[in-house]
Amino acid sequence: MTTPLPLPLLEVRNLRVQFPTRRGLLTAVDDISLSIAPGEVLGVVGESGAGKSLTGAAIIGLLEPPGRIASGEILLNGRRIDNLSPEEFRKIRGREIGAIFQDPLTSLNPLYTIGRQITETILTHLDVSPAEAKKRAIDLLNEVGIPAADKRIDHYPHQFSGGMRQRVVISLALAAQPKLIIADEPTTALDVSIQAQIITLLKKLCREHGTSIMLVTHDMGVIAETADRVAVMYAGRIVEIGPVAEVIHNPQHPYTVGLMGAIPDLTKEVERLTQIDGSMPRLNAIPSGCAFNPRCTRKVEVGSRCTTERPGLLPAGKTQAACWLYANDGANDGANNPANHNVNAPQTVAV
Amino acid sequence: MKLTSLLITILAACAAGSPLASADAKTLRYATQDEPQTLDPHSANLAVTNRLLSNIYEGLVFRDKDWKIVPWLATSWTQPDARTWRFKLRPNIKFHDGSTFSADDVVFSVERALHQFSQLKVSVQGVERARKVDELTVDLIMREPNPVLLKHLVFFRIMSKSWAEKNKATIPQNYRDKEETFSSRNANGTGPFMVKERQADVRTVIVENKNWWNRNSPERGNVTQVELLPISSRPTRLAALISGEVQFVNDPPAQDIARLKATKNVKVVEGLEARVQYLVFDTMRDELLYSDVKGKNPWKDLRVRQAVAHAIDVEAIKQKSMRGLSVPTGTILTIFDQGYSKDADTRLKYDQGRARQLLKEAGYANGFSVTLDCGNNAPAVDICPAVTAMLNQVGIRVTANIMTIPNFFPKLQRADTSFYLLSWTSPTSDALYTLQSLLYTHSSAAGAGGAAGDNNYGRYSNKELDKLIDQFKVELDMKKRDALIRDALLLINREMPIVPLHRQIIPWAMSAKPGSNVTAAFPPNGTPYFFRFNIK
Amino acid sequence: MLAFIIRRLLQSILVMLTVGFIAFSLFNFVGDPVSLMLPPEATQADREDVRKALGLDQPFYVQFGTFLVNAAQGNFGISLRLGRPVSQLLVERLPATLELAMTAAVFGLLVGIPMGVYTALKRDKWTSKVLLTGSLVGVSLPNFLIGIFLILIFAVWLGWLPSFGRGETKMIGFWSTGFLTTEGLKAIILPAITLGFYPITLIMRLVRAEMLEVLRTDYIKFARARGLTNNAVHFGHALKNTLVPVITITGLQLGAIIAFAIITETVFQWPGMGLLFIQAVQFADIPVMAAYLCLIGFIFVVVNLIVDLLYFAVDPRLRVERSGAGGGH
Amino acid sequence: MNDTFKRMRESDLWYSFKRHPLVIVAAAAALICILGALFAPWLAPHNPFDLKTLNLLDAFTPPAWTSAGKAQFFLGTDDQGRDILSTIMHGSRVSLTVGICAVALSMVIGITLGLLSGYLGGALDSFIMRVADVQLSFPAILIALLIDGVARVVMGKDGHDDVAVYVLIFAIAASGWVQYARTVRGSTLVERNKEYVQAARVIGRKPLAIMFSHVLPNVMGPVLVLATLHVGSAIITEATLSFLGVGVPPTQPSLGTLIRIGNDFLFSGEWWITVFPGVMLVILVLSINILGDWLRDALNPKLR
Repeated sequence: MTTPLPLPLLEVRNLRVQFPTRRGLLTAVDDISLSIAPGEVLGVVGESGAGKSLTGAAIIGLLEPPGRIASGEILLNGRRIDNLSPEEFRKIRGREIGAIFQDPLTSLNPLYTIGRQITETILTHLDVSPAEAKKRAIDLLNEVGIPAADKRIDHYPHQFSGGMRQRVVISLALAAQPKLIIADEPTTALDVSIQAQIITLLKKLCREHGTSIMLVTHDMGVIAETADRVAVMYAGRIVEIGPVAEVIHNPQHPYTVGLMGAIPDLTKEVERLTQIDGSMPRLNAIPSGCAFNPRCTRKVEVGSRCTTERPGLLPAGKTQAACWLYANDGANDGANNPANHNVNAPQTVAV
Repeated sequence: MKLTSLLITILAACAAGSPLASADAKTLRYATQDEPQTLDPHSANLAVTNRLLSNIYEGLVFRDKDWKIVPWLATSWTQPDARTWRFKLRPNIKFHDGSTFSADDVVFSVERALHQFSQLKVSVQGVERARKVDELTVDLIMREPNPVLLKHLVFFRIMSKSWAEKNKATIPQNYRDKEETFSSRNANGTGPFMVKERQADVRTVIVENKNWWNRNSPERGNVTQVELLPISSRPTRLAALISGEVQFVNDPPAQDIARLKATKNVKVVEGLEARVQYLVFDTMRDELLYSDVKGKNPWKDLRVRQAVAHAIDVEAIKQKSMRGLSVPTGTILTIFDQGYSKDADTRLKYDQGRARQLLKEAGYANGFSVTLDCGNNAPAVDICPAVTAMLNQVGIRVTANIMTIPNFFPKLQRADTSFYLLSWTSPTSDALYTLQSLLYTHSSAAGAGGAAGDNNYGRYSNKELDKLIDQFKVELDMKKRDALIRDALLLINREMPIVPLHRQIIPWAMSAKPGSNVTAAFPPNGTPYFFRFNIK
Repeated sequence: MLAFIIRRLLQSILVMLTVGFIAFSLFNFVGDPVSLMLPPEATQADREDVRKALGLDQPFYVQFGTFLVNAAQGNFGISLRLGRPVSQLLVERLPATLELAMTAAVFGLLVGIPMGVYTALKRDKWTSKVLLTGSLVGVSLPNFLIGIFLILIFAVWLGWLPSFGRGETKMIGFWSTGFLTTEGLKAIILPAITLGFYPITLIMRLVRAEMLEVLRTDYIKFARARGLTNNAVHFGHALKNTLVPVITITGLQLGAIIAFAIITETVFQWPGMGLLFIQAVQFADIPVMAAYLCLIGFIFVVVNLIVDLLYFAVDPRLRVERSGAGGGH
Repeated sequence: MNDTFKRMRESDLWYSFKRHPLVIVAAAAALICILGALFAPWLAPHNPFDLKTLNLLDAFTPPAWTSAGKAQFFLGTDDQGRDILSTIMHGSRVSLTVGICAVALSMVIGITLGLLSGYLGGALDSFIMRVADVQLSFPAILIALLIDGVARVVMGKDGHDDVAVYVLIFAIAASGWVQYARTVRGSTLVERNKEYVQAARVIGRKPLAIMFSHVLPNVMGPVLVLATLHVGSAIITEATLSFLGVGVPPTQPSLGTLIRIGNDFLFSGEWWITVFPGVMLVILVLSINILGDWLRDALNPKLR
């Protein structure tokens, strides 16, 4: 606590995203809290359906109806944005929070040149002339490594390869110089050989621009390479959050342990990859208590509490994990302790 | 760019094009159910065709407003001997194409009207040939005397010989086989109107003939152009009248008369039309067509024909199908016709029991099936199903076959029918035309000058009736003549080759809107003579 | 691009050959042309003469060839009903039908597209639901009923618009147009609405479906994520992508519109080809039926070609792939 | 597995059905119409086609609830004294028969051709698909008109009247098979290369028959939707043809014929002659269309 606390760029408090369906209300994101510091890269991992993409969509205000934010707050630079009017939120999108989606092949409108799509974004947010916007667009394309950008600017998306297109997408996301980029599986659809290039590019650009990234992926390899911290999601909840190296090499939550065990690590000699039995519960059948408890191999160590009481994030090693294993004597309060909202802030971890 | 110039063109044209008609041009738009079919003056003897052509072609004589025969293209006539009529022609008459009317044209037109393809042989009833005496004198040589020749000549239409020759239209269009000739699409008469535009099925436009010889007639009205628009759909036709798009409808459906009378800016002129609706049996064939009776023809049995007459409730038809606009009748002649006889105007009583009884006696206790052919024109289209139902009720299993006019008439003309419903009006207002056309033994012999049985599609043949007709045809004493006609009518009533139903009243409906207020008199033949129309 | 057009042209020719074959079959297998042309009294010798004169003694392919040559020159023989050359009749009637069909199509687009866009963008609003259900009613209302009711309301009750015919027409060459007179313009309104009713509902539903599809795409999501305004997203991005398939279907619909004109023309006594055709069917006037068939086929082929070219203009993917330029890196 | 999936889907359908009141109303309306039409000879108060029972003096009786109405003619009578309610019931019978038979025939033709086309491929496939393309350019109504016109020429008017209904069914069916063929063909192409087909071939069984039993369940959904909507449009096509006077003969009037007859009395105040058959037609087609529309949405996984 020696240095003054930098204000987190993004702060998510007790976010809950729900879908009304005919079988009742489904909670896809359940009471999660996290924050991202300026310039920081936060990785969010989890299986598909864990709620990570929805978290991203909620932050950028693009939850598809009937999905909606049921409770919680989202703060950007200390200003609450989840309750903004659609028009105000629109002004934030692109300008303060950018986004990159999974598939570069489908992220670009096939009927317009990429130049038009970039300048359009610039002109929407920045008060510049069209000529200036075009110049910026060419600069951006140069910056993301597109050769002969001044010519390519008039090409249509289908004239670019997949990797090139993702570069275009990145340039689009950065076009209005946002402070935060939500990158939702930005490399999943790409060739393995290109994935690394893109990740490197993304990281480099963000460092240069001082942009924070929320990197949503199921690929631990990408996280390991890119993220500063990582949040592991399971069934709509964050089960563990902490510095990336810690989470990877010294995971605390049994789920994270299982997840990491499933990743081949070339640097270590491991006899065999472990695998977690069973699968993530469906949203309408989330068990009470800890959502992971039916699959958890260490449930017996805790006892019935795992099935009755939901664990909050508890300090565990150098990370925080939502697991009763880390409840100290008086840690019963973990579940209801509002204090753990700030325990996951990076600075406290650093303490 | 192109679009703009197009728009400008359109706007300019709109601005320039709207006020067309000069102040005194009076256009009468006239909607009627059926297409006039042809412009050939001698081709088809159909009411719809005659209605149009009477305004374009003229004859030697005509009828005035009071229906009296008056000189027309002929100024006077004499009968030098029993077989000859001599006509003095009106000088300085021009055809529409500018050629001068002369005796040659009359001679030519007589020949043409007598041609085998002509359906208007009856318009020169009894004439054997015509002979030119000088440029303006013509003799009609009679094969037999015709005391009412003038009445026939009223609708004998004269066309230009030179024009016909030039355009290879010297013989009438063969209407039955749907032939198409120059004269079926073009016309060149001497009448008050000439054809300006003819689009079959779409419109026929006739405009006033500025050189018409009779322009100073006190009867002349002010119509300068008539657009004839065939609108087959009854509601559409009526809608057009009510909305003021057309000013004249000559065949408003009976059910709409009441409403039309109550409609503002529309008036109804009720004439008494000399048109009789009647049923005809095929009495020729030995085996009935379109029937389940094999090997014989029930219609040949008088009792069966009488059964039909007994089965028809003509009062119900009057009340429902005709909405009161008909006069039930027991004879084919009307009170307008020379020779009409009250004694013959009797109907067999409506009596289903009697009808069944007669059928039983004739050996058709279980009835038989037959097809009734009808046109789809009003009011036949309403009467046909009604008659069908009534006959079914006494056991004759009639099926109605309602056809469009261009299919219906050729079918009749081929005598390809067992039983049909038709209407008839005598343009001559004389018994001869009617009886001879409808009931005289049919003869297809060409050039015999006979209109014998021209419209006798049931092919009824009765020597006794033929004899009576032959007799009164040449009887010059009108009293004796009427007596002969009466005998013939009574014979027909006894023999019942046809069943007359009623005389229909089909009024004209026309605009009464100021500015397009039409006034016209309703002649007994229901033909609109447009030169007598006024629009104010 | 040239290759593409040539391929399309070849396809079109194939279609026209097929249609021509059907029309030819109509002539030859359905009605014996000889008996159609001669009066019943004709002798056997007459028949043989006509047969020879018509070339009916020739082998099948020669006859077909002759028919095609004649058809290509617009010679379809004489109408059995009206006794006039069919081609002449069609040329007279063609402008009326085309003007009506075009007006209806334009009307359908002008009303259908905005309604489709509206119902897609405001899919949960009650107005959208009303419009959607209303469009079902529109599809369920037979064309002739609509015409009858329109006549009743606008011609008879209100007396605003004519109930039949084309009003006054002007000739521009062989083309008679009703667009140049106020009367003509007024006369086309009711028939065009009647005829446009079905296209409106169809285009509206089509646009809605396509638009919803497009709105689900990633590039729309991405466009939103870039903070573009709703207008830019909806009308700049979504609409243009929506219209690409809409163009095709609308083009194809033009054929349907021309065919449905048969009904509209009957109700409104509109002097077009449809009225001619329906009468031809009633009177078994084979030459008119065959010629109409060929003409509709021809119009379809032309419209298809135009649609393809439009597609080309709208969708850059086609343009470039076909010309072989560009391509991926 | 397949079975449970099916059951779930069915239950989904049922659930969706229950949630749409409009659809329930439409289903009820369609059911009533169909039952009324099916049992018309027993349910209808009169037999309007027994000419022996008609009385012209009953003609133009207005509906029963008006002052001039008669109790035995609930919806009034037409120009020939026929009971409108009865003519409507019999008329819907004709309309529905033509509509359903035409669609059934269409389906048989379309499914067979689609299967053959997809399975055999090659020249046959391209031939069938080209024909389909050409035919698609000719709207149903035009094809039906053409077939009807040809039938008139071939049979003459009198012969034609007897078989008019069959001609009509065939005409409408012939104009509607393309969509079924395309749907089935697509599905067949997918199935063709699956292992069980190859296996069937190896063990000498008829792959076509096996495929058919596999393809059919896959396309049942879309085909059902097509068929439902097609019934609606087939009924309209029939009504239109009859209205134009080239459909069924007036001796067995369909709804279209009734409307055409009534149309003549539109201005004379006897509105019931045309309005009731018209309303009936719209209700029938509308309820079928609502059902078809709902079915399409309900079976479309994208919209759920």
